Amino acid sequence: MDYCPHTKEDIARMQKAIGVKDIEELFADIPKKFRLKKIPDLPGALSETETIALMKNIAARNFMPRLTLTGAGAYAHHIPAVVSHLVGRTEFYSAYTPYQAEISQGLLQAIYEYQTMVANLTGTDIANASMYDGASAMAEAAVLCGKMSGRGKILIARSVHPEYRKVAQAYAWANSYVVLEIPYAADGQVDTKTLRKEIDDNTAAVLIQSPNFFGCIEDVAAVSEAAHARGALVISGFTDGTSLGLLKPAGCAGADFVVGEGQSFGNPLNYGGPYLGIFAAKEKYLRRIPGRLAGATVDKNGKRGFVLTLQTREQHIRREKATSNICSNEALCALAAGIYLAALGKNLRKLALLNVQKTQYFKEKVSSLPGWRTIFAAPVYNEFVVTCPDARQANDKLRREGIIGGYELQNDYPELENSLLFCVTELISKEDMDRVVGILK
Amino acid sequence: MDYCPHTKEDIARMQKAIGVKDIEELFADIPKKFRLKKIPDLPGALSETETIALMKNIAARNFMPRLTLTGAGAYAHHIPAVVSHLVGRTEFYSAYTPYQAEISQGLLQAIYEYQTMVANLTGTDIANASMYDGASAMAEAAVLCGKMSGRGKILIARSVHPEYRKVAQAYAWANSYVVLEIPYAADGQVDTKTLRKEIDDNTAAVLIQSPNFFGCIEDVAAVSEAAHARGALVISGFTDGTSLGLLKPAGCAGADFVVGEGQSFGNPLNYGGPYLGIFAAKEKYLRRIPGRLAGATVDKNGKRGFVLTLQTREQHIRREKATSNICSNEALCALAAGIYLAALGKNLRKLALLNVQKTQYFKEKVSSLPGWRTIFAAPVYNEFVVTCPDARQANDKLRREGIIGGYELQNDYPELENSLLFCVTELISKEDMDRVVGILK
Amino acid sequence: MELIFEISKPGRATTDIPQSDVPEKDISAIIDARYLRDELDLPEVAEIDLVRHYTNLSRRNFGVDLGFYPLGSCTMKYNPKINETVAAFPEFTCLHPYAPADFAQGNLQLMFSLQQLLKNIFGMAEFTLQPAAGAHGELTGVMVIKKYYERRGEKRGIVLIPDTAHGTNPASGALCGFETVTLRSNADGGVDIEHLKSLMDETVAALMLTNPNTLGLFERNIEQVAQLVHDRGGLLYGDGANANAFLGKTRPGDLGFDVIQLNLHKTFSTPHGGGGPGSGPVGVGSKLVDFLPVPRIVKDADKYKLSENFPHSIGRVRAFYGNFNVIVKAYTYIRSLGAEGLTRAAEMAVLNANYIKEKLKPYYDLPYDRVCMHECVFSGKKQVAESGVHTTDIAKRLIDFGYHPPTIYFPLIVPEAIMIEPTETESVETLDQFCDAMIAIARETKENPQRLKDAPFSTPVRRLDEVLAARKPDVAWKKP
Amino acid sequence: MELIFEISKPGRATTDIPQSDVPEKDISAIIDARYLRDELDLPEVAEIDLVRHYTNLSRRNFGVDLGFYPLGSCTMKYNPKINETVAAFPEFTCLHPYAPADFAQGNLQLMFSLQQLLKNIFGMAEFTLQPAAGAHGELTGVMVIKKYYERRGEKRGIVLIPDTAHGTNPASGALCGFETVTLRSNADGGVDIEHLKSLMDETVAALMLTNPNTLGLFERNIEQVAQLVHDRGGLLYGDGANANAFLGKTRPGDLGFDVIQLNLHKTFSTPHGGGGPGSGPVGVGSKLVDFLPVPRIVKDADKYKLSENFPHSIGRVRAFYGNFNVIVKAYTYIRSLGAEGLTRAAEMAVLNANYIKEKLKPYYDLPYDRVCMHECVFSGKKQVAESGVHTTDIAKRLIDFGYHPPTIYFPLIVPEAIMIEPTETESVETLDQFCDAMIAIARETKENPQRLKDAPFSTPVRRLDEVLAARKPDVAWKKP
Ligand SMILES: Cc1ncc(COP(=O)(O)O)c(C=O)c1O
Ligand SMILES: Cc1ncc(COP(=O)(O)O)c(C=O)c1O
Repeated sequence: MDYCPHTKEDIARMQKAIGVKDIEELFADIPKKFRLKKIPDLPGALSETETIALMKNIAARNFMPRLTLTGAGAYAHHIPAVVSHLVGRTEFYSAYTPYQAEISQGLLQAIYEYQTMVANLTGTDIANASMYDGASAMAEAAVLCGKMSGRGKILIARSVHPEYRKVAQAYAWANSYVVLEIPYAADGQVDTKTLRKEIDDNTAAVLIQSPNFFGCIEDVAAVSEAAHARGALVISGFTDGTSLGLLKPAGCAGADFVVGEGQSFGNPLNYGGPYLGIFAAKEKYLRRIPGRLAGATVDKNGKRGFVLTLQTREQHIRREKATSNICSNEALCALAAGIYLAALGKNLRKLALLNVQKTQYFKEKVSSLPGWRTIFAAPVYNEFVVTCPDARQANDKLRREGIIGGYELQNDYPELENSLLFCVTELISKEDMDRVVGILK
Repeated sequence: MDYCPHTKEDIARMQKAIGVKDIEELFADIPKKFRLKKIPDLPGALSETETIALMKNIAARNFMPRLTLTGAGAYAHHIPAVVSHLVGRTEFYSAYTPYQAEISQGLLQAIYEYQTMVANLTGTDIANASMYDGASAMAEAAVLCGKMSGRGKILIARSVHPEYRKVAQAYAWANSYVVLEIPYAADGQVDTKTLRKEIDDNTAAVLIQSPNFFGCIEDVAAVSEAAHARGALVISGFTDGTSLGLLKPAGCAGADFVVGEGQSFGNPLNYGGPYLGIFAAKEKYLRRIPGRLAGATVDKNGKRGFVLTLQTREQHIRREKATSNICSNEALCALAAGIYLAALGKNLRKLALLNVQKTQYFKEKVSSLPGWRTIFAAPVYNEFVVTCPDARQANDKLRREGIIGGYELQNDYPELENSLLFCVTELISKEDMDRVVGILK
Repeated sequence: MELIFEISKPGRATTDIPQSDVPEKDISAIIDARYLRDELDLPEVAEIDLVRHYTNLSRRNFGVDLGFYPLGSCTMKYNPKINETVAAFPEFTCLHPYAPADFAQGNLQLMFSLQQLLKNIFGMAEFTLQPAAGAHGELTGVMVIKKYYERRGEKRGIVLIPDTAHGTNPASGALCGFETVTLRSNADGGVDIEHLKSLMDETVAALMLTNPNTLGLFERNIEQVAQLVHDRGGLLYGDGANANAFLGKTRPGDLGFDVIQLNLHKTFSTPHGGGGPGSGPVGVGSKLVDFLPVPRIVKDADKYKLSENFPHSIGRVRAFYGNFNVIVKAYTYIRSLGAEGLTRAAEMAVLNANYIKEKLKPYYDLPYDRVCMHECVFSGKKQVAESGVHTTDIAKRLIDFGYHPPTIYFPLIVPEAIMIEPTETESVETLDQFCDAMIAIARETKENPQRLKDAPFSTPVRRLDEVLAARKPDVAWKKP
Repeated sequence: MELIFEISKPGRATTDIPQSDVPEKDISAIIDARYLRDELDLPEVAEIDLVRHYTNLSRRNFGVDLGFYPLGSCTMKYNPKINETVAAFPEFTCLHPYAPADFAQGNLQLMFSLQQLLKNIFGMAEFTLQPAAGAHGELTGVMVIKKYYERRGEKRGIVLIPDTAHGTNPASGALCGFETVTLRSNADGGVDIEHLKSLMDETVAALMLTNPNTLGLFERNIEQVAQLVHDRGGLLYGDGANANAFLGKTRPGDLGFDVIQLNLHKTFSTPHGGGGPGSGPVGVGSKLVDFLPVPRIVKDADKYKLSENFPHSIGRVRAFYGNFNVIVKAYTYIRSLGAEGLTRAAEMAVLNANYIKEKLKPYYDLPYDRVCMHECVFSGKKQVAESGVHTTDIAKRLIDFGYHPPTIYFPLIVPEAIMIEPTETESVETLDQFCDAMIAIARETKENPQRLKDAPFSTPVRRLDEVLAARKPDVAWKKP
């Protein structure tokens, strides 16, 4: 299969119009010695029927879990049917970035609405049109704080998602910033005592996550107070956006930047991507934040319309002075998130409550198994840590029943041996939980 | 869940505008004694999450076959990916019948194009916008022939799909026509000798199917000659439209009406429906054929446009004089068929050839099994009959391997004991066939 | 827009065909050349052009997902997307109708359960899901009636049809060999009881009644009507296309109907697909159960299977079991709403219709001024008299305001009829905006009638010449 | 159109939440009230209104499925629908990224295989699929370069960037702490070799070259360029956003590139989604393999697994493994086309661009008149001189002809640039019609320049005030 509509006659006619006898002539600029005869070792073309068969075969090598009890940055939530039906409108998905505003009002308005929802949800003033994912959003925020402040140190809570920390580390390294990890306290929250000690006048930003990687809700206000006292900025992350239906957003607790993963808002798990980097900030950073922004304006008749705005911030104008290089983002995931949030509306709160209730139920059940106990006292949203006699073995038991168990913490936290991070969303029924506890018994 | 956007305040405001205090007042015309308190024994409302869970559960009670070797009126063909993407455009599927032409040009043009493709494909001059399915299309054609001719007898080949015959029988009975079955000859085609004998001046129509239920290609020309000699009309059916990519269409062999099942053209198996009744005819029947017709015309500026036309034929104008009562048809299936045919274009011939080649391969393989033999000598398209030692047992073997085997003919044709009707389409690979033969060994 | 044939070019195709993996034989050795076709005249287009063609066609079409669609009698409610999602499960779409019953327990259970739900909702003894649309259900229902009398050895040749009935009703009667006799409506829009009395005798097989009727009015004398029909040995047939009006409020079975057909694609919210597929289940009272089409689904312990073993059945009205995929959507819909949801749907549908009726009454002639059910019928005769503007013109002008026009010129007993069915899924804001448009048009009728006659202005084509289309029919494109 | 907030009404919602099936506890007993939010300000809309809102929004947007979209540098080819179908398989969409490797063998095999295919197509030693877009790939690639020198203990602070480069190139350099120095182009549109010689020394870490560059021109002196860079110990970075031009014709690895990033969403035909998600795999030569991000997929017998065990890795640039669902589409695309199909794609892309170039040359200034690759760049300066009409005006006017405008004002070295990339999926008929429109506009420029300045006329809004938007930014709606 190929998708070129050219017939032999078309090609002949076009060659004539161009004045060449052979298409090869058009590639004459490629030095002969580098010209390829044929791509080596590439399988031959397939018809559509064959392609489908091939891909079904590959898909069949996956095993579809009966239950997924891992969250840890990616969440199995119900996606309202409207989302895929609307995101699937080809006018949306077959468009490029809306550079030409007049024929891109659909996307531009949808993004403007998304930005508004995100700002409201995170308790900030503004949000951009998206970043790649939660981790890179956090890393970019950290770099931005460094560039804005001229300070060279970044503090990051050890209770932040391990992969997010690694990404922040890489971005910081590339910009020669020093990254320091702040331990967690016994209750699972960031250790504010150590934090206070480590913040100094060279600290650009403090990075935390709430609920943090252990599921524990952080005291963002306390962290913010400590940071702001030394002129450092606060970047607060989240990984499951549905928590914002219930929890006080970091923007209302003093964070300067709220960044996070928007996958929970209507985007499928997709084995890790595409996801949605949420980036929100206080008004005063409007002209500094990375990524695209849709803005309202008027047309020549005074009618409301939308454009990409403040592109002067962007690399294609500032070039070497840019503080971010992001160009393509995750527009379609942002569209899905906007639709999701509009679909739930205030029911997002009910959803979040349901997540909490179910998680409490499971937490109690599982921690009453012999040898199992929760280790952190801080309140949690829909994830929690338990320590058990043998984490690997427990997960293996579940795996044999087709269940993805808890996230095993010991790789990232050697101090948390035999600890599992479980996640319970609205998709897990009481019956499911009882069965899981039965299996683990 | 319900889908009414009415808030309490809305309802209050509307009641006031209408001048009622309670919605119940609006139902006052229903005599009290018949008023229902609550629908009995109906399960309660479900949220979307719960509905999905329920329906997944029901779906999981089906078993997805690894291979389907039954055709018999419903065919597993590859459906090009474009079909569902385009048929899924909500402007198409959330519309009603295009009564208001100016805002329905999309569907009207698509149907006009479909009608043209069907007329070309069947070797006729005209086609309607669709009937319910192949069986009812054939039955309506038979009734129409009776009404047009004033004759009371309908001949139907025993080699026509048994269910199609039953439908024709029911429609004919309702109109007091006599139906006579014409047997098949030893080669699997209709027995033209008997046919010639039975056709008389009271015969309205002869109904055949080609390829017939046994997969055998009928000699439509011979049947037409015999029928026309006595002033009877010929209705020729088909069940797998892809055969038209290769076989001479009945319209080119003398049939007056070509009717059939269009499911093969881009419509999924769907456990038997919705399917697509194809109804095509010679030009002279234009004002008599049932169903809707899209026609070209011009707008007030002379620009080409499309409308539903010749609706005077239809029941909402002729009412009691109508020769058909069809109103809603299978528009979306017709749209799918149009897209399918446009997607394949001349490749429909290649597809048909591939079906023939594969079927020949399997036919030879399976009939060389000990005790297995084909019984009809007439050429076949993608279905054929084999007789074997124990048809039920053979199918059971396949069933245990997750394979839907051949259609067991003995229920409908007691004379064809232990005979199976197999179907092989492009979706069955050589490897599959070899495996099946291995299982049957 | 160009036709797909006009963008066709030899050598192009969207879908390619796999190479054969079996040894290829010469086709003429398999099939005699006289059975093979010569040319194959289909469009040849690349995928990009195919996709653009149909996508752009779709954009020239109006659906309920774009805006208000108050097409009377058609119940163009919004169809929830979850139904589409569920109906697309491969377990539902990929199974062959002749799959062994073990492979299809989910499907059979679903159909069986839907029949149960419909029985409860409508108070009938049994249902068949076989008919493919409302009219197909009518035909099936009338066949059942015919069979009933055949079995009883009674010769009854007449079916009574009210003058408000949908055209498919007389046609269905006619298609079963019945003579159809028109029953008049009274001044109230209900059955003229005296006329019914005069017509109803032992030659009448059935009265086909739509209730609420196509004026949107509930038959107040339904008890008497049923009595009159039954007293003379007749059967009462119910056209259930308007069932959306009374879900949870009353049941046809309780009202005395012996047979009803439903339009699942209206009442139970399966999208109409631009003209179909629909689904027209038929429900019957206990004395007619034996005559329902085969196969029927029977439950044996906790297994479901199909049975043809009903000797008095009318037989079949189509191949296989019905428009299964539509049935999946209807089932999903009913289960999501539950009893309260269905009742609320009927209530809001009726509330919406009465709201529109009250708001437009001052501007358009309302021939039957009583509480309506799910739809209301105006007449454009005031506008005709005032300025020669017809209902068509009003309808076409509404398009420019962004609405699909109501049903027009139906029912036939209302001159210049405008039949508005808002359905329950529309908000009061939408109704207000629509009424504003209707009122603006009423004003425009007086101030600028020509503008209405020239409408629509906002569509890809202007008003189309339907007379030309019928006079010189062009229903298939021919190469120039 | 109204905003979703403007149609919101308290009490409405599209999606309802199931009742709890576990005992409910008082929330304040679980989470301290100071952690709970007060209000939740989200739109409240019924499903019908939500669906209409977004459906109507979509209809105010132009996509490649509607028509020609020659947006230079963006490779807006038609994206086959089969890719969407495959990517929607639940096995691909429903798996958690931390699913045990046994559960994810299909996914891991697919990613591993895609890396193999890319290695063969581009002649690189290894690939990572982690980056989420082209610029993200650039960043990753530059990090790899930085790490390489760090490991070698070399201090090189400069990255050379041609003046034709895409803005993300210098930004990526800057974001890794490099100073970026601009390299001039010569009169031919290629690298100014003398300038390169003068800049290239031991302080230069890399030259970031786009080839073919953003003028659509292949770097004829690529061998010499590579030599110059490598001779001074530098690395040659390739921005592969334009890879569509040379598939099957040459390989960056053979040309001397040490690192390249690809834009799968361009070259390998995954739809761009109105701005993403994309996917920006990075390929490296053998000496850079160790620095690629983790995790990497390793094959162990016939099992695949993820490994973090690469101590010299730069670490991670995002969570998890990449935009997996985009990767599925690209893999499907490559497998459908095979080697010949990819080569034909490049050939037809180049043929199409040259065809447009030749047809429009008489009407628009062509600053570099040589054979182009997949795109051609005109300048609107003739039109500016003649009648004060700018490239923006030409672009806006094209909209009225039914086309998406080309990329404008880029590359920066061409004044009033008009950068046209037709891609291989467009037919000659489409190109002819587009050229006719461009020619008509060139004529209109002389005859009626004001019409261009007032364009577009056919859009839901007229020309928008971008200056106002930037001066008084309004990026989030506030309740009035
Ligand atoms: C009252 C009434 N009865 C019957 C029908 C016929 O239904 P269908 O179009 O599904 O055949 C309709 C449809 O318009 C109708 O409105
Ligand atoms: C030449 C070139 N390089 C890099 C990029 C950046 O790619 P992305 O938008 O995927 O980040 C682009 C995209 O426009 C480009 O055209």
